[in-house]
Amino acid sequence: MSADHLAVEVTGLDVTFATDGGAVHAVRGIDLDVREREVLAIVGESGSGKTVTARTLLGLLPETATASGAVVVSGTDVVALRGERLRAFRGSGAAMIFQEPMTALNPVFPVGWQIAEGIRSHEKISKRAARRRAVDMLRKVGIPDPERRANDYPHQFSGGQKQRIVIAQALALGPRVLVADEPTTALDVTVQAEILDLLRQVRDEFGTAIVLITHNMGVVADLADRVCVMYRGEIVETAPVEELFRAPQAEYTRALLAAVPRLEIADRALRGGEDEAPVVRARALEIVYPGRFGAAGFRAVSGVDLEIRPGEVLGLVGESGSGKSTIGRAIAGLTTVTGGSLDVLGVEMNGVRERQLRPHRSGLGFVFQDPASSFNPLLTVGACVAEPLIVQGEARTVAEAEERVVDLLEAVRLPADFARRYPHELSGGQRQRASLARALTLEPRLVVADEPTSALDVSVQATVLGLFQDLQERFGFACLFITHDLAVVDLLAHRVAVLHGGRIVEQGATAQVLGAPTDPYTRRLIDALPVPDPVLQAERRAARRP
Amino acid sequence: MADIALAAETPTAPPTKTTTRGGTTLWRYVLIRFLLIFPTIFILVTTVFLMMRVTGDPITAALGGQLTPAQLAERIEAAGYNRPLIVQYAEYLGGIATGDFGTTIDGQPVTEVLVRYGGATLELAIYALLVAFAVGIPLGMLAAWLRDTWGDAALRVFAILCYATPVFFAGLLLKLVFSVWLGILPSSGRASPRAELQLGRVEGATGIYTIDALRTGNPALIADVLQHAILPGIALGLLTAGVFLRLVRTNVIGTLATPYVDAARSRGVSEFRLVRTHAYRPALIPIITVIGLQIAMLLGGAVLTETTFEWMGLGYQLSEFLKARDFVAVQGIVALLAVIVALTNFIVDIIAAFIDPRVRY
Amino acid sequence: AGDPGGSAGSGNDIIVGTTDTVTHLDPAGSYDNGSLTLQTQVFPYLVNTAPNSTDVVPDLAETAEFTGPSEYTVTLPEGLTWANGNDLTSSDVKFTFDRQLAIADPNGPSSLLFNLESVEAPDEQTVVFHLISENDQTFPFVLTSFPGAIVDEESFSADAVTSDDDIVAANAFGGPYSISDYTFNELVELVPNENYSGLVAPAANDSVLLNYYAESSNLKLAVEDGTVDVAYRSLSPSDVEDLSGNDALTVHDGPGGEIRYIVFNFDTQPYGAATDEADADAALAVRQAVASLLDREALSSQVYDGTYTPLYSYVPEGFAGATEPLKEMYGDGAGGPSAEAAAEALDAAGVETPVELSLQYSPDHYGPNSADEYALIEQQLEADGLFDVTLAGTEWVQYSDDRVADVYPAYQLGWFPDYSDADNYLTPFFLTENFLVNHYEDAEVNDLILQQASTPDAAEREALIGEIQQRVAEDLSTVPYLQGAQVAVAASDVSGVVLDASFKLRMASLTR
Amino acid sequence: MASATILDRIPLVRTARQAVGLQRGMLVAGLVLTGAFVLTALCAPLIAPFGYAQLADDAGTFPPRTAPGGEHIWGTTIAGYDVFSRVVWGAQTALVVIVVSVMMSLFLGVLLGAWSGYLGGWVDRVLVVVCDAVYAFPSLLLAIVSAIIISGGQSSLFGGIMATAISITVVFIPQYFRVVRAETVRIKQEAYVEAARVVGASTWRIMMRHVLRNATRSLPLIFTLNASEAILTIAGLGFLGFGIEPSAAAEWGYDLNRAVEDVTAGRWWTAVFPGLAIVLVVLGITLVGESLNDLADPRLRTRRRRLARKGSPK
Ligand SMILES: Nc1ncnc2c1ncn2[C@@H]1O[C@H](COP(=O)(O)OP(=O)(O)OP(=O)(O)O)[C@@H](O)[C@H]1O
Ligand SMILES: Nc1ncnc2c1ncn2[C@@H]1O[C@H](COP(=O)(O)OP(=O)(O)OP(=O)(O)O)[C@@H](O)[C@H]1O
Ligand SMILES: [Mg+2]
Ligand SMILES: [Mg+2]
Repeated sequence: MSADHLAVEVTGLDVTFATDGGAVHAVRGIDLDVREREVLAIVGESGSGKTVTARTLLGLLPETATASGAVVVSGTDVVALRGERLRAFRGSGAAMIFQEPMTALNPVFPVGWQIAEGIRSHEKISKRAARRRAVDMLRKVGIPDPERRANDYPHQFSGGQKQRIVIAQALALGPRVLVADEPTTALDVTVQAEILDLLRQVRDEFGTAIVLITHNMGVVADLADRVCVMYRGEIVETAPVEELFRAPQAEYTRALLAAVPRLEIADRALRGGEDEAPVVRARALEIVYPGRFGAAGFRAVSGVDLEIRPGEVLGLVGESGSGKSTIGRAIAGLTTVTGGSLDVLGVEMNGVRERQLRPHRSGLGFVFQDPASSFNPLLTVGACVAEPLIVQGEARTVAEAEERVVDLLEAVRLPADFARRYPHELSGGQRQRASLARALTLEPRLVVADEPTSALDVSVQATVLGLFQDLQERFGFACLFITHDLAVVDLLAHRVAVLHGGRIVEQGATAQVLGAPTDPYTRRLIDALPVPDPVLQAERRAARRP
Repeated sequence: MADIALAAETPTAPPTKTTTRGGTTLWRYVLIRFLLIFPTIFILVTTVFLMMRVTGDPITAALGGQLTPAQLAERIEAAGYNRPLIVQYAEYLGGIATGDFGTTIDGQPVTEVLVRYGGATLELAIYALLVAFAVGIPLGMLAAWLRDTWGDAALRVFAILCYATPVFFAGLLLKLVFSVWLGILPSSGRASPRAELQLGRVEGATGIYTIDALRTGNPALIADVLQHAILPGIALGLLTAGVFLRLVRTNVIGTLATPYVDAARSRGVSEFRLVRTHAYRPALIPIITVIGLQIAMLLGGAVLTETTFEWMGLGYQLSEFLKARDFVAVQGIVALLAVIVALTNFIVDIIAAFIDPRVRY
Repeated sequence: AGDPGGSAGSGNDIIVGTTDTVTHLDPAGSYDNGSLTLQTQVFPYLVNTAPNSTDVVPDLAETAEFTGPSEYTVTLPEGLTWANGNDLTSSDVKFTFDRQLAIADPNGPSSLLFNLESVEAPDEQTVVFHLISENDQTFPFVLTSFPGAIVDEESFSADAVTSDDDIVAANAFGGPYSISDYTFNELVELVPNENYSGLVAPAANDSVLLNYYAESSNLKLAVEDGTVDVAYRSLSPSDVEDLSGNDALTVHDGPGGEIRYIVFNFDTQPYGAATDEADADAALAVRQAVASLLDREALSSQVYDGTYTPLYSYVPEGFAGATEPLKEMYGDGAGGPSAEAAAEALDAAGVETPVELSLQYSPDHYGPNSADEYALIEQQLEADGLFDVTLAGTEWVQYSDDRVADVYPAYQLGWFPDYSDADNYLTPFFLTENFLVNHYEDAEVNDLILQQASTPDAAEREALIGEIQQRVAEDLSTVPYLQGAQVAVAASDVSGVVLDASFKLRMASLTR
Repeated sequence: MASATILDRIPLVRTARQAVGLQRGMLVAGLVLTGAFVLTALCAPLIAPFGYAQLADDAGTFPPRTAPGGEHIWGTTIAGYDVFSRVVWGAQTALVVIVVSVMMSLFLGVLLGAWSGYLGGWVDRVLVVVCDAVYAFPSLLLAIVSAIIISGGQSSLFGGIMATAISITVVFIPQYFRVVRAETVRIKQEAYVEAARVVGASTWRIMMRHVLRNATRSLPLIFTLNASEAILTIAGLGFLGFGIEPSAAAEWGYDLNRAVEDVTAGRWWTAVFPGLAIVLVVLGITLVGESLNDLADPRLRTRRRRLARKGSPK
């Protein structure tokens, strides 16, 4: 293959960061190439060097980094590039799309201006012409009414639209290579599907080579032509996408693929116990957040009917902002119920007072999304786990509760001496396990878990989910499991409720809801979910297209 | 002021969820923000009123010992200070609402004092702000640009020195150098005696000498007025300049670290432009907010500056009234300051709202 | 500052800078030097002390003399007018004094007219003052001072203090100058009043600009850089010292009437009449000890750089009848301090040492040097272990309140004369009814004071004054220690600066 | 490792260890200046050759207005005080005022702030408006007015210092209030506080164990910034003549006030030394405060450092 068909050619790239704690060797002598019109996906666990590699392609490394090797992008060696020539290269040689579209746009300038600015940094054209090009670009990425919207500020667009604008910004300069660092991680699945389509379209229409960084194997399966697996700064495997999924060579790749949850639609409906009183029963539940200064409040949840029986895991899914957390928090008494009825462990939550609630707290556990922030940084893990005991009067001091704490830590498979560590001295997965231990301290009958694994890597997520499943079976608590990942629900839940715009659109046994959805929204949600299998995903995509 | 700096040094949070709720528009925000002025003024005025009265009635405070008890009683009676405090308070509030701030011990209406000396203070504050802007903002950007180099360190120490040097000490040193040693600038006053006489005779004088002098069109007069403004303007301005420098620096550095600056960089926008445009404008928002609070500091500094340079403004009068224990006058001036501070903060918030498209209530 | 618009008077315009302040332009509403300085320039006085003399001579008047033991008659020349054209006649004079007595403003000088019973204006040119006590030798002096400024009956209110703006608007001036521009306590422009005729020669300059400063250091810089031509009252001692080395400037000295003294409250001082251990002898011994311990030379040179001089009497040097009784009676007998003398006095009265003395001063009323002055006094009193002084400063407003309420056992005061006669240093202080309210009373002293005031014969009166000083020095109602000087600093090309015992700077004679 | 962790948990030590390069240089410079100030204040009786109000020694009365050199290394003032001694004693006054005022406002402000922020509601809103209003007010004026009211014009040592300290307290309370309240409101929404609420911890327990300790982490910083402001305020009060009298204690602002006429007469030493003392102390304390601020804010911490933290996920 001749070099001019290669959009990117990386040989022996090595990146080291100088820090007080010694050198951090982030990327260790990797080789990589991307052809024109090709989507190369780079996958790997967090910290494996994906972002560093991507940034090297644009010469965006901080001053403390030293890069060696050759990085030829669009015929230019980037590593040696400095100053004005580097600036001229950025944008026209290669462009970048960032993970969080909302932070990648300057909040105080109109989007049209921001696109035009890039154009004017590279070409000597009039403001007006640049703006015309910007508007064109906005139209191409599917922003409706672009003439008018070009004058709007970033915050006036939805998340998906913002990502489109960011893509338009990158494309406006006609780069031969587009580097996309987790371009859809911050987006809902349905929006993600749209963006992936847009990227595919870009590749086809403009012939751009795309370097796609992601940890979502579904996305890989959907878009990539070839895949490059990174592990601790090295590339362990590069293969065309079908091949990789069919026959992963490297051990790490195999482990990674195995950890990816898949939608298999197993029937795990809970048998028996129909006659037992439900631990949670919501009737026409309504939650309104008060508005400021007499402005109308915001109705986050309306008319929700819901039941969780003892020992049952109810998966609550829905897009961002649909009200999932709100319901979970209401059950835990953290958000005030403003209408309807919500009965939790026999306590009516509508109009309940904290004092009445307190004695019933021991029946309830809560697992938070972000394990890092749910621990008081000043207390040891042991003290945190023991806190429920002390609060409920079952122990007076942390020392007194020690035995129980050790038991609990063992239950979540953490060594006993972790009790004396501080939260920041644990890894993310370990912290989430400690958080589970804390939720289980009082052997609650009900656990509310709000996206407990979304902050974790897939492989870590797999371990935590496995553990969760074990514990649930062992302790038999009922659970409201909130997630946006349908595959995770599929793995755990007995029943599923789908939330959309604060209302439950569909509810039923997991297999039934995921296997044969009746509601169009549920169907859309399932369709939009890319499956981590390129062949299957290609079929689904074909089917989705009208 | 420490806290001002802090508040503004808190990162400009990247715009998170921005929902335009319930049709809340900018105008609604303006209205709500406007209504908020009143409680602020009310509280300040009340605080001052109570503080001034805990010690007793203003007449005794000012004239006790100079008048016989009978004369005192008579004057207290005449001024109505023997009535219940709550009645006096209500009357005072009513007065303020109608623009009546009371009368000084020697019978001048406070409003007259305010009108007479307000212009001078305003003029000084404007000069100081000009100096602060001219010095603080470019140097702040420069420091951000030079971040973590010796140049940056030097600029930061300069900023702290500006803030650490009491206005009166700075004033003293400036006078020493420019008036005593070099003899090139006047040491006190707002104009030389003759010029002041001429300015007083300008038709419809505003009391703001620069304007009055410009209206006469007499270059010698304008030069005289400007010369007198230089040292006080610098002394007071540097104080604020230090704060601005720090603020601009931290905020520009803060915004330089945001992904959107990186994103712009990835599009090939030049480094200079990154600082000048992308980082500066968002950084300006917290700075503008702080300017509102700076007004308070500026007015406090004005008391010292005006005393040091005999700048016959409100700050100077205020310290005189304080020395004479003329609490009615103090109360009046302070109430006016409260109004000014509240109004500036209002205006500043509104400006910030216009600059920052995200600020909406 | 070489700007055409502003620098010191060009041609024959004189700029005078001062740190004084005016309280009221109206003579009925002010009793302070700042106001007097301005009033002297713009209002006429019937009589005045002639430049460089302490003799009272007719000013506006043609003649002025006692026409009976309690009758003082003044005749005015014909055809006098105010600057605004109104006629200036005897009825204006009668109006002036009647209104002073009627208004009796607490901040006004009407108390000086205590001996005036009534004023009569038999014809346009004649005024007869009827006095209460006979042969009042001080009355002519009173006419030269605060209440003596004659005002225009058509422009002033008969029963209230007239506002400055009204006076200026009415152009109701009759002195050597009238005011053409008036910004209260900031800037006043004086232009010669063509209708004036009197003791002072017509203005030698074209105009005088009075510029008010708050800080003496600023005034000092202004006179130094030529912004003002004359700095009059009050430069700080160190400023004066510094300026005296400047060739472009001339420092003018004149006799100073200002004195500083410590007042003892006879009731509350140690062993005072109202204390638990009341003992008149011991109390006197304490006062004597203080008088012996004060090192006036040190105070003068250390704190005031010699601009204040040691004072050993009640009547300061330069006034007819002044003696120095305290010099020999206390201390080392030659004006210096003496710890032995003090110890002896205390010992003799059986007073235990150290004596605890609480001493008060005002940090703001007599200039910033007061703090230093009293720090030094504290040190002098404590140096030999005879006293244990508790020093405290209290701001003037509070101070003037507390002092008459027996709050302070011993405290600082200063005095500036109302007119240049020795009586002004005795009557206010040592009569049984005095303004000190320090419970000092001595019938003999009281009588002697009344007697001297009505003794027409100069030599006889001086002897009486000497005796009073001696008597009070024995009782030590107060301990005087410093006497001030009058200082004006002027550009060397300015002439006509006259500082005399009238304590008035006559601006009409200033010229370049 | 364990000792490093414990050390790392002490605020100043941790930050000093974190700092690198110029930032460390500025922090160290600040600490040195501040340390020198505190030492001078504490050891004033040992350092100062004379008392603050001493005008004479065995050799006789001090000559006033002498230039630096000889017995009086920094010269003497108009009144004959030894400039060096007064500057040294002035450190003591400044320190006392700072400690008293900052402690009082810290105590009151933190309590009010945490209480108001955590409980919210009506009282909170009123307190916020009141504090904002007071905060927006020129602090020097507030201090003057309070000083007048508190001292009633008297100037005893205790009265003078207390009046100054209390008036500064009045000015500072809103600052602590604001900061602590803001932190409390933020922390109230942190997951770990919710975690405590979920297990049924009482309000008191949450406040004490979870909120207050975390909310006060930025206090050392405000403390330093306020300390420097306190110095400037005392100096301002002293300069305007509302402060402490010379015979009661040495105070830099007052000395500067008295030095005004010296400066115009070319006697620089009476003004320059106390003035520099103010500037250096404020500079030192502010340097410490700013460095703390920078180090607490990952965006401001020197870049090298920022990467280093990410770089070792071991
Ligand atoms: N500026 C930096 N300074 C020091 N170390 C860095 C820096 N940036 C990245 N690293 C280190 O380099 C390694 C690779 O980081 P990189 O950001 O490329 O990971 P990643 O694969 O993108 O992970 P993620 O999936 O979490 O985004 C990590 O160990 C990281 O800590
Ligand atoms: N405290 C609040 N005040 C006002 N509105 C709120 C508040 N908290 C959440 N909301 C709004 O209520 C809606 C539901 O929020 P919720 O947090 O329940 O969403 P979610 O389904 O958990 O979303 P995500 O997947 O992003 O966590 C959103 O539109 C959100 O903006
Ligand atoms: Mg990454
Ligand atoms: Mg949520």
